[in-house]
Amino acid sequence: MNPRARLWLVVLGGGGLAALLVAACLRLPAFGGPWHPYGDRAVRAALARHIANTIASVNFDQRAFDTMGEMTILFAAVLGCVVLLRQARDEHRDPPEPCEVAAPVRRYALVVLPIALVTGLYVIAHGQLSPGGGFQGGVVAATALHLMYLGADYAALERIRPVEAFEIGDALSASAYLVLGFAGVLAGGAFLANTLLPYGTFNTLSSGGTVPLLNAAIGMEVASAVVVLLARFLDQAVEIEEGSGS
Amino acid sequence: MADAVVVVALLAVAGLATAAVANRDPARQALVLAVLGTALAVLFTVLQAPDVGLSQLAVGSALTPLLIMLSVRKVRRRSAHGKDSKQ
Amino acid sequence: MNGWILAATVVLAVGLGTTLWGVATGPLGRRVVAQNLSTALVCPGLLLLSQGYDRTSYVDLALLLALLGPVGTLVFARLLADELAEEQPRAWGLTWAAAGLGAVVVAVLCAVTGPGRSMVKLLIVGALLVGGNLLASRAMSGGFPGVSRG
Amino acid sequence: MKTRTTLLAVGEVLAWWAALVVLWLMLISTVYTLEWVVGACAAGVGALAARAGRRAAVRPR
Repeated sequence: MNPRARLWLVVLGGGGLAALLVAACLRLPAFGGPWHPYGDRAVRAALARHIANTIASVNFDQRAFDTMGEMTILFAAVLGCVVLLRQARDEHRDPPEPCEVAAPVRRYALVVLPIALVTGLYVIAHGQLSPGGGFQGGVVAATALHLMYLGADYAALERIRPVEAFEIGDALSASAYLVLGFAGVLAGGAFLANTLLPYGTFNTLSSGGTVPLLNAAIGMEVASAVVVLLARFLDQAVEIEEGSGS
Repeated sequence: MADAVVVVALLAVAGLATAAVANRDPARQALVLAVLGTALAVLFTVLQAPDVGLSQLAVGSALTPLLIMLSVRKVRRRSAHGKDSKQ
Repeated sequence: MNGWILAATVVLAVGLGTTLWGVATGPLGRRVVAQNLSTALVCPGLLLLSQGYDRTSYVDLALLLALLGPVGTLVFARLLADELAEEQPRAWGLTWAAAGLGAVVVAVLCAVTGPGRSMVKLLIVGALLVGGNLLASRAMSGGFPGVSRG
Repeated sequence: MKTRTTLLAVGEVLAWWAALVVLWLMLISTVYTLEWVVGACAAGVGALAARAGRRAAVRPR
């Protein structure tokens, strides 16, 4: 296909998409109106199960099956990265030289690492009470560990981060989500139905039945998956060299 | 008048997204992308979606830049390596 | 619309506007400085928004930005250390001005909140924000003297 | 000498743990028993990570 025909194809496709989007926008309800059919029902369902944050109720109760799909996508994506970014036969590992970091940067990283880790765990634990949840907190906790790479060097990060343990943790927490789903079936309900545990007192950590447990499973899964993903990227960027060694 | 902050956030997102596309160097694109992440978090907050805003902050402020910059470093090292072996 | 949201609108418009201009044009050093300033200017805006909407749980957004924003700048300072070593970007005037804005906003919100645990939370956010930004500024002008490889 | 290092290590972890429990109490909105338990566990993880990080950053020469 010559460039001219390609341009025409793009113009045609883009123009059609734009026309459809404009037509769809014209039929949308007005911005900020008082009519929220889905929102009203979701809030009612969340309050019936003593969950303060409706978003957590949608993610881990009303649409828990969708969340399982998203978790599977993340799991598969990380698995694909691990396979793609492995050390090939014509590559060798060349451990990086220890590097020099200014003292204030190193001190900052060492102080902020535990603070960020605890904040990530706080965001995971309060998923059904305030904005946040497993995904957000898991990413924060995983990012916190990589302050070791920024504030010291790659060898220091490797010393506090056993990748194998995080790979196992990733698989374990993904299966924990499935086990919790099947527990609903065994208890006589449906897959991932939130009928297993008492709903507890509204606005406490134990409220919402299985929601806090599913939330914790997702938090652990995301944190492990991000650590494994970044480990492969760091390996490729810092350690693995082309050529089969000299 | 109450929507002024929404307009500000939308304009910032539109401007930053355009700047991210207009830049050609991946390192500079990553810088614009990091700022775009915070602008998107503000937009989600003023649209009363703090959960999505938190996701955007968590991913966009440190994780995405780190992934992009590590890929840039790998590509640069590979091309430098290729030059060395040719000489 | 109350005064808090108006203040947040002004802070966010000025902050996002200047950082958009700074991060999209000019040499690499200036862009990294602008990326660092975006954290320092947007975080006070988020705090003001949480006060304006009267939702204390929105402070978590500012907390996360204050924690992770400087980490993002450290990523660039570390992985672009070679390029930045030639430029030695310094913008201490701007950095201290942004830090001052953060401190003023946190102080005002603390005065409104009154003593209690939520005030301490605001102070933690403020300390992380100001400390992180000053440190990130320091890091990008020679914080990584020997990281040519690794 | 051995006991001294052990004591120092335990002291470091305990100091971090106490500081992180206080941080947790400042982040949350209402305090009750389960919150104390979860906060203490999270602070424990953070304190161990803090010590591991500081040890890893000191370069073995």
